[in-house]
Parts: sequence; C-alpha cells; structure tokens
Amino acid sequence: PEYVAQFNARIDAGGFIEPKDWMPEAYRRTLVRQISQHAHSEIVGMLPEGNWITRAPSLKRKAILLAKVQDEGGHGLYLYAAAETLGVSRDELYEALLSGKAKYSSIFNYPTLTWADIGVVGWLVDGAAIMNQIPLCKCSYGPYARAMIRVCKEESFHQRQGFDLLLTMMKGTAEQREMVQDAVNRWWWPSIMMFGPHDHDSVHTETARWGIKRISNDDLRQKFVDATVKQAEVLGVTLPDPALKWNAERGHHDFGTIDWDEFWNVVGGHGQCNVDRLAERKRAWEEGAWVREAALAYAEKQAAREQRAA
Amino acid sequence: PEYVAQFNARIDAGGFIEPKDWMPEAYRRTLVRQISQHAHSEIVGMLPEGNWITRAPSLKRKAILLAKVQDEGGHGLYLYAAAETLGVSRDELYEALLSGKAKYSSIFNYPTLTWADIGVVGWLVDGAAIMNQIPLCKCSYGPYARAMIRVCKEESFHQRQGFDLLLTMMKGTAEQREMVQDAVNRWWWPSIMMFGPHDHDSVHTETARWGIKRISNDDLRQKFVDATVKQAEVLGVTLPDPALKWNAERGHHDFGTIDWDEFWNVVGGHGQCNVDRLAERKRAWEEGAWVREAALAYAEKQAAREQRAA
Amino acid sequence: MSQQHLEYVLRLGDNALILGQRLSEWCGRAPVIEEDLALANMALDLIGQARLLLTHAGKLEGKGRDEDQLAFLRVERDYRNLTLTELPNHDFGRTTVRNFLFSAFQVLLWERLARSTDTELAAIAAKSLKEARYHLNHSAEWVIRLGDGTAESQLRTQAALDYLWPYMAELFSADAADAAVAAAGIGPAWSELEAAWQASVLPVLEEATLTVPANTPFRSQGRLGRHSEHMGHLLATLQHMQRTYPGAQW
Amino acid sequence: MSQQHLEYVLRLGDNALILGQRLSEWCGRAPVIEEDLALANMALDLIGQARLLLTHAGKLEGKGRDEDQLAFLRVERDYRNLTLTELPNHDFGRTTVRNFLFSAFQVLLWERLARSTDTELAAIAAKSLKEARYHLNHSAEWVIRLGDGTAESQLRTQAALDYLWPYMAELFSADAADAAVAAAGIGPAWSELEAAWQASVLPVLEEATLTVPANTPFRSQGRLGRHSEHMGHLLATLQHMQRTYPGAQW
Repeated sequence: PEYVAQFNARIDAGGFIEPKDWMPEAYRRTLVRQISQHAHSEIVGMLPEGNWITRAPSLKRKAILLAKVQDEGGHGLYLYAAAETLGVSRDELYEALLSGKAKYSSIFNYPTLTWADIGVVGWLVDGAAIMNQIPLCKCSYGPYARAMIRVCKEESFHQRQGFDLLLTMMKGTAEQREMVQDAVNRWWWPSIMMFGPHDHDSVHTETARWGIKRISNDDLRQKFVDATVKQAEVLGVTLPDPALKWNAERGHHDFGTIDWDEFWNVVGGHGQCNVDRLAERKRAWEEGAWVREAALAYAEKQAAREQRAA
Repeated sequence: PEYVAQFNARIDAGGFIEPKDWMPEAYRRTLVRQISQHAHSEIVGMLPEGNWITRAPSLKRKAILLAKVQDEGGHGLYLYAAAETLGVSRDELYEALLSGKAKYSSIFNYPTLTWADIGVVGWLVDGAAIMNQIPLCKCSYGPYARAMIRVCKEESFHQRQGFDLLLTMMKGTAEQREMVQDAVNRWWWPSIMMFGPHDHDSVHTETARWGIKRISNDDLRQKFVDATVKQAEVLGVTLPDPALKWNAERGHHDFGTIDWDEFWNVVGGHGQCNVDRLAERKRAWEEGAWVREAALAYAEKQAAREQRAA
Repeated sequence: MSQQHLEYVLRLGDNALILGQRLSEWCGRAPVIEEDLALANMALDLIGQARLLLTHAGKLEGKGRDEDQLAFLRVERDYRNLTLTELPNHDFGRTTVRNFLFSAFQVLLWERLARSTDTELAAIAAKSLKEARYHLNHSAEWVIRLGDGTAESQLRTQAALDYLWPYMAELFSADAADAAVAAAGIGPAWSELEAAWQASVLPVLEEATLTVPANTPFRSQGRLGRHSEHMGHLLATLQHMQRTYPGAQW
Repeated sequence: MSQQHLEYVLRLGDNALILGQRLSEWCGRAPVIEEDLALANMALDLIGQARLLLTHAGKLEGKGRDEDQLAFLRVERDYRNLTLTELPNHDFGRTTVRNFLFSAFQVLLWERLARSTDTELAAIAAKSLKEARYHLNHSAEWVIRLGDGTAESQLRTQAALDYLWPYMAELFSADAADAAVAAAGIGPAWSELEAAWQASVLPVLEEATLTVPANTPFRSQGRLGRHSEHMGHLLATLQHMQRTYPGAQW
C-alpha cells in the first residue's frame, strides 16, 4: 500500500518507473505485452520491406532500404532489451510470437506488391507508427520511454525517405504515378486502422492512468489524417476516401467509415500474409537452430578451456 | 562352353541376346554399367535444360522444352527398365549415381548460360548423342537395342528442334546472333569430346567383339564433325577451331587437337557443374523420401485391406 | 459485355499460365522420376491451354496482342489468375493438393464451357477437359496415398490442405464479370460450380483421412489483379527474357 | 591500358555488387536477429562499395554510363565478378565461410589499393578497408564458432569449405588484365596476394578445427564473364525493375 502510493505519486508527478522500482503486477504484465508486441512488429515488419531489397530499382534505393530494414531489426533488439528489464527473456517472448500466442502489428499482414509500396509503407505506415509512438517517449516506464526516443528519431527519418521515394516516382512516368496511386489506395485504410478501435469501443483506462498511453486512439488518428492530407496534396495523390474533407467547424478533416470487419479479420489471422509471415519467421528460426546450438556449444567449450587454463 | 559357343554364334550371326538367354558375366556387367550410365545421363541431363524452362522466352519454346525434358525422363525410365532385365534394381542403380559411384555423361557438367545454349544442346549435344546411339539400335542385347530405337527417334526430333531454335535466333537481332555464337564457342569442344578418347587410347575390344559397340570413337567423331560443318554453314555460325578444314584426300574434315586434360578433369569431377548437379539430384531424392515412404505404406495398407476383404 | 468476356477468358488463360509456370519449377526435383514426368506433363498441358486461351483473349481484345505479349509483357496488376495458382510449390504435398483442388474445378468448368456460345472457347474447353480429367485422377490418387500413408505424410498433407483451403473461397465468390458472362450464355459463373466441386472433392479428402478445414473470412483477389507477394517473384523469372530483349523473336 | 584499368575496376565493383545482392537475400532469414543485422550491414557496405566502384568504372569507360546502368543493364557476359560471389547462399555456414574467405582477400586488396596511383580508387579502398576488416573479424569469429561448435555445425562448415574452396583458385590465377594493371602501378595482380591470403586464412581454419581441402584443377571464370548457372537467376531478380521500366528514374 505504501509502495502503491509511491508508485502512483511518481506517475502523477510525470516521473519514470525504473526496473528496480516496485510496480504493480498488472502494470508489469501490460508493459511486457505492449513492449514485446512492439518488438515483434519491428521484426515481422522487416519481411514486407525485405521482399523488395533484391529488386530495388536503383543502387541508392537498395542501400536506403537495407539501412532501413537494419534499423528496424535494431529497434526490435532494443525493445526486447527493454522488455527484458521486466524479468522476461527474449527467447521466451520470441517463442510466444512463433507459436502465435503473441501478436504483432496487423499492418504487416498486408503485402508489398510494387516498389511504390515501399514508399507508401515509409510514408503512411511509419507515419502512423510515429504518431502512435511519440507519446510513448514520455511514457512512465523509463527503459521503454528511452527506447522510443531513439526509435522515433529513426522512424521519422524513414518516413521522410518514403516520402522522397514517392515524390521521385510522382515526377516520373505515368506508369510510376499510377503505381503510387495504386499503393496509396491499398494502404490508406489499413494505415488509419493502425490506431486501433474507436475510443468508445476500446478499454484503455488503466494504461492511461499508468501513463503508458497518453493520447486516445481517435485523437491520434485525427492528427494523422490531418497531417497526411497536406502531404498527399504535395505528392499529388488522392486518398481513397470520398468522405474525406475539411470541417472548418471542428478544425479537422472528416473522413469516412472504417471497415472494422476487415480490421478484425486481419487481427484474427485472416489477412493476406498472416500465415506466410509467421511461417517465414518460423522457418528462419528452425533452420538456424544448428547455428544457435553451435554458438552455445562453442561458448561452453571456451569457458571450460579458460577454466582449465586458470 | 556349349553356352559360350551358342552365345558367340548368336552374336556373330547378328542375332539378339534376350534376358533369359545365357550370357557371360562380363557381358552382363558391361551392359549394366553402360545402360545404367546412359539412364543416369538422361536423368541428370534434365537439369541443364530444366534450368531454362521457367525463363523460356516464348510460350511455344517453353512447351517444346517441357516436352523435351519429359522425353528425357522417359528415356531414363526405359533404360532403367532395360538394365533391370539384367537382374539389378532401379533403386540400386540410382543410389550408385547419387553416391558418386556410377558415372553419367560428362557433357552435363557444363552449364547452360543463355537461352542459345538450349538450342546448342539440342543441335550439338543431342546430335553427338545420336551419332553414338544409332549403332546401339543394332547392339546385341535385345532390350537395349529396342530401347535405343525409341530413344534415337525422339533424339533426332530434339536435334531438329534445337537447330530450328538457333535458326530463328540467327535470323533475329545482332544480340541474338552473338548469343548463339557464344554458345557454340562454349559447347563445340565438349561436344566432340563426347565420343570419348581416341581409339589408340581406349580399350573397347570386348564391347566390339560382343556387338555392343560397333563403331569406334574416332570414326563416330569424324562422322559428327563432317555432318556438323555443313549445318554450321546453314546456320551461319563459326565452329571455334581454326584447324577445321576439308581434306579432299581423306574425304573428311580435319580438325584441331582436343584438350584431353580438360576432358579428364571434368570426368574426374572438376567441371563447372559436377558438384551442383549431383547435389540437386540428391536433394530431390532426400526431400522426396517421405513421399516414397507414404506410397509404400499406403500400398501395404491397401494390400492388407484387400486381404481382409477377401 | 465484350470487356467482361475478355476478362473471363484472361482469367482462364492466366490460371493455366501461372500454374503451368509453377509446375515447371519442379523439373528435376520430384520424389520419383515418374512424378517428374507427370508434373512436366501437367505443366505442358497447362502451358498449351494458356497458349490457346491467351491467343483467343488477344483476339477478343482486338489490339493485336499475341499469346507472348499477353503472357510476358503485362504488369502484375493486369494478370487475372487466381491467387491459388501463384502460391509457391512448397513440398510435393502442397503441390499435389493444389493440383487436386484446382483440377477438380477445371474439370467442371471445362465441362460447362464445352457448350459455350463462344465456339472458340468451346473447342479449347473440349480439348482441355481431357487433360484436366487426367490431372484430377492423378492428383486425387496421390492425395489419398499421401493422406492415408505414413504419420508424416498425413501431417504434411493436412498442413497443405489447411494452407490452401482459404484460397479456394476466391473461386466461388460472386463476381461482376462472371455474372455478365453467365447471363450472356458464354460460360458459368464460377460460383455456380461450388456444390459440384464439393461433391467431387470431399469424398476424396475423406478417403484420404483428411479433415476439411473450416471456412474463413479471407478472400484472395488474384483474379481482380490484386496478387500475393509471391507473384512478383514469379513474374521476374517468367518475363526476364522478353523484358531484356524487347521485340526479339524466339 | 585504360581497357584493362576499366576491367580491373569493374571486377572490384561487380564482386561487391553481386555478393551484396546475395547477402541481401538473407533479410529476415538469419538464425538470430543480431546476424540479420550483421548480414544486412555487410550487404549495405558492399552495395556502397559497388556504387563508388561502378561510378568510377563508368567514368573510366567514358560512355556516360552511371552506376545504375552498369549495375542493372548489362547482359550476363559483361559482369566481371568472381564466380564465388554469385553462388547461392545455401545455409548460414556456407554464407559465413564465403564471407570469411572473400573478406580476407578484400582486406589485402584494399590495403594495397589504398596506395593506388588511381587516386579515386585509392580513396574508395581506404573507405572499404575498414568495412572489409569488420567483415573479416565478424565472419572469422563465426567460422571458429561453427567449426569448433557441435558435430553438426562442424560437418556443415567443413562441407561449406569443401564446396567453396575450388572457387578460390580463380582469385589467384594469372590474368592479363591483372598483369597490365600491376605493371602500371594501379594495383596488385591478385595472384600476388595468395601467400598473404593463406597466412590470413589458414590459422583461422585451423582454430576452427577444419581441414583445408586439396586443390583441384577446376578454374571458375566469372571475372572473364563466364559465369555459373546461378548468375542468370540472380540477374533476373536484380534487373527486373530496370528491365521492366526502361529509362525511369527512381
């Protein structure tokens, strides 16, 4: 009870909870779930972009994409490390991903069908992710907040690169412009679904009270839509929503009805890529088993040798 | 001794030896080796051509190539069947191939690097094979001779298709003509090596006496060179041998010195593709083990069911 | 109408082209030589069907495109094959189950199309029907053998069925082009064939001791030109020569 | 001379390009995330080297071709990479052993080229040397771990070494372009580096408890433009976009 009061006071004062501090079990569990889910998303998120590395249309773009995918793996690594400060191991978390027990962001169950998708993933998907993540830089759990600061910095760099890729294509041939528009048509709705269910359908009271989630789904979504509309104009693409228009009264853009059936279908495992994504990650894990075993065996041998030598 | 006399008389009279006939053990062994080696060559020979099926530049050529590769598998099958009449099993023979104990034609250790190679393999490699094989249609072992009649008929069809492919390319763009010439440059010498060492370096006395090999390596090679020179003129390609010219006195074409070091290197396992070809065949065999086991298990279950029902 | 007629024929042609391409990847890789030949033979049949169908589509389109221009020189969005046909072969089990599920559909389709008011299409259907029947018999026998074989083969075959089943929904869902073609008497809406397809497929799956997966809300959209990530890689290979040497004759 | 100079730089550029392409196939497939990052990082380094080297080659050639035209729009015969670099990745063992054998060579080459009379090349070498040293250290550590790990990893790593070793002969065999470039003081003939390469490589293989394979008469000829069957498939993927959309900017 004394601990609880201290914990609450720290959070109310906008301070950070650190790994050695006392925390409620539910707070810990919520963080483990959220941080590991985030880490899994980075790792699974390498696949749709990795799909285009070998076919990137210029060496410069190939290099940019390689660097980006590497950043994402890096984000995964330090998010797993942040989760580990809460007393779980990376292997444990990773196996929950592979067994299907843990989730990752549903957006990565959509396919990258053309090179323009690589730009749109940077522009819209990373853009939406940043909106979601910026408030997390001030979340109450210190290691998570610090990881997010680094993640956000790199993500906004990726978003600019995605936008630049699209801008180059929009200045190109008619075929290229068509490719961009097609990609925008496919990714727009999934992107705005990334903010999750409407506030009236979602229960986030605890994460809000604990200072984990500081802004509501609908507020973040609105912010994203407002920011993206302007960027779409610069690009010269049409966002595929006839209901999308400026509402002077609200000072925001109105937009159409989200197809939540589709959202829940994909979350439930029935998107285009759910099965393939997990299968690819499982295959990599299984095919790499002998390597991990070898590294372990060698480390043990080395330790034994050093002990003998001592 | 009486058997031996009968056997020899039959051969001298140009008759056929059939599976149930008595035959010298050495004759049987020689035939098993030669027929199975020939079967292996058909099976391994599917790989260099299979390499281009998915990239064939027109649907018509893709269909022709699919049909051709299928024919080759078929040749393999009936040659294994001919070998089986001599009291060995196909699995036994095939395992000798996979373990590296048995040989296959060294020509298939050269790579097919461009689409023109598909034409040249048909024209030169199948052409040389036919030269080698036509005399076998009259070889003393009945099942082998009959198999070869069918093989030769299909092979000469393949050779014409290869020639037609090249002719089409030679009528095409400069790039296509260059591709054909490059392929001819790479395949010419390996093709004339297909007839094996010079007569004075090879020991075939027994196979000749037994009516298995009826024409010598050098005679077959000469016949092939003479026939091919004319076809090369029709195509408009240059055979890569400056010493190649008509010798009116001999009534044949003279040609340059064969690089037997290369020949023996490739036979000895050091060609471009020796390792990969065998690895691919092994992989297919290993990855298919569960299928063969399933077929066997099912057949046994069915037999048991039928027995119960009876 | 002629746009939907073209669409319908393109779908038929692209199904044959893309599955033929996939099956031709098996060359030299099958578990036994007999199956190497059988798979090459099916690939050959399908490529043959694709040639006739794409030639016919080119005529319906009326822009002078021949079979090769249609087969090799479209962008991914313009291919109309079912997503099912473009999925990677994976193992012999998945390849066999797909051949079974798809050829059972093809048999029904060609039976109906053999009576098409499009006489060219009717002739292609009559020829293709014989081939599809062979594909169906051959693959059905293997599905039974593999399903009712060893523990491992049962597991693999069930996994193949589980993987492929959700992609079958695309074949039987309502579609505008389909409806228009059916109304014009050119061919059946594919959705009409669902009951007959189930009647053809389910007894074999039962004999194979396989469990029919539950239906899911997933709908692939290959025939609308929205493909899977696998399609682009297939096309990079398929199109390589024609893209590299534009205009050349082969 | 300038023809051989160009040839020499193209070989360097194509080695980096093609091995970079192969390593980039690993994305999302490595045994642990750290190696996913390490392999992507090496791929990135190599693609970076390729960009500089191909840009330089384009200038030497003087026909106005830029890095992308050289990287994406040549025919197979005109790529000058070692056959070693185009071989499929196979498993992590083969990939690692190749990275080790090749980066040991690159380190020696860049050390020498850092003093090249071609100042552009010298600058590229100085930058690349640091990268190659990291690749060498990283892969050598893994070679030791895998070689001296479990029975299975020993077997796989030895198999990788046995498979790759014959392709090393190409690096050190005499070559006309090499000789001319060496005579002009632009860079070493690669054959000069063999002893130093062995001195770098053999102790690691020994520590890894691996057996050095016997030399064979096989000579691959990738740097003369005669590649393996694997190269065409790699190029179909690499070139796909540029071939499909000629002239577009990306």
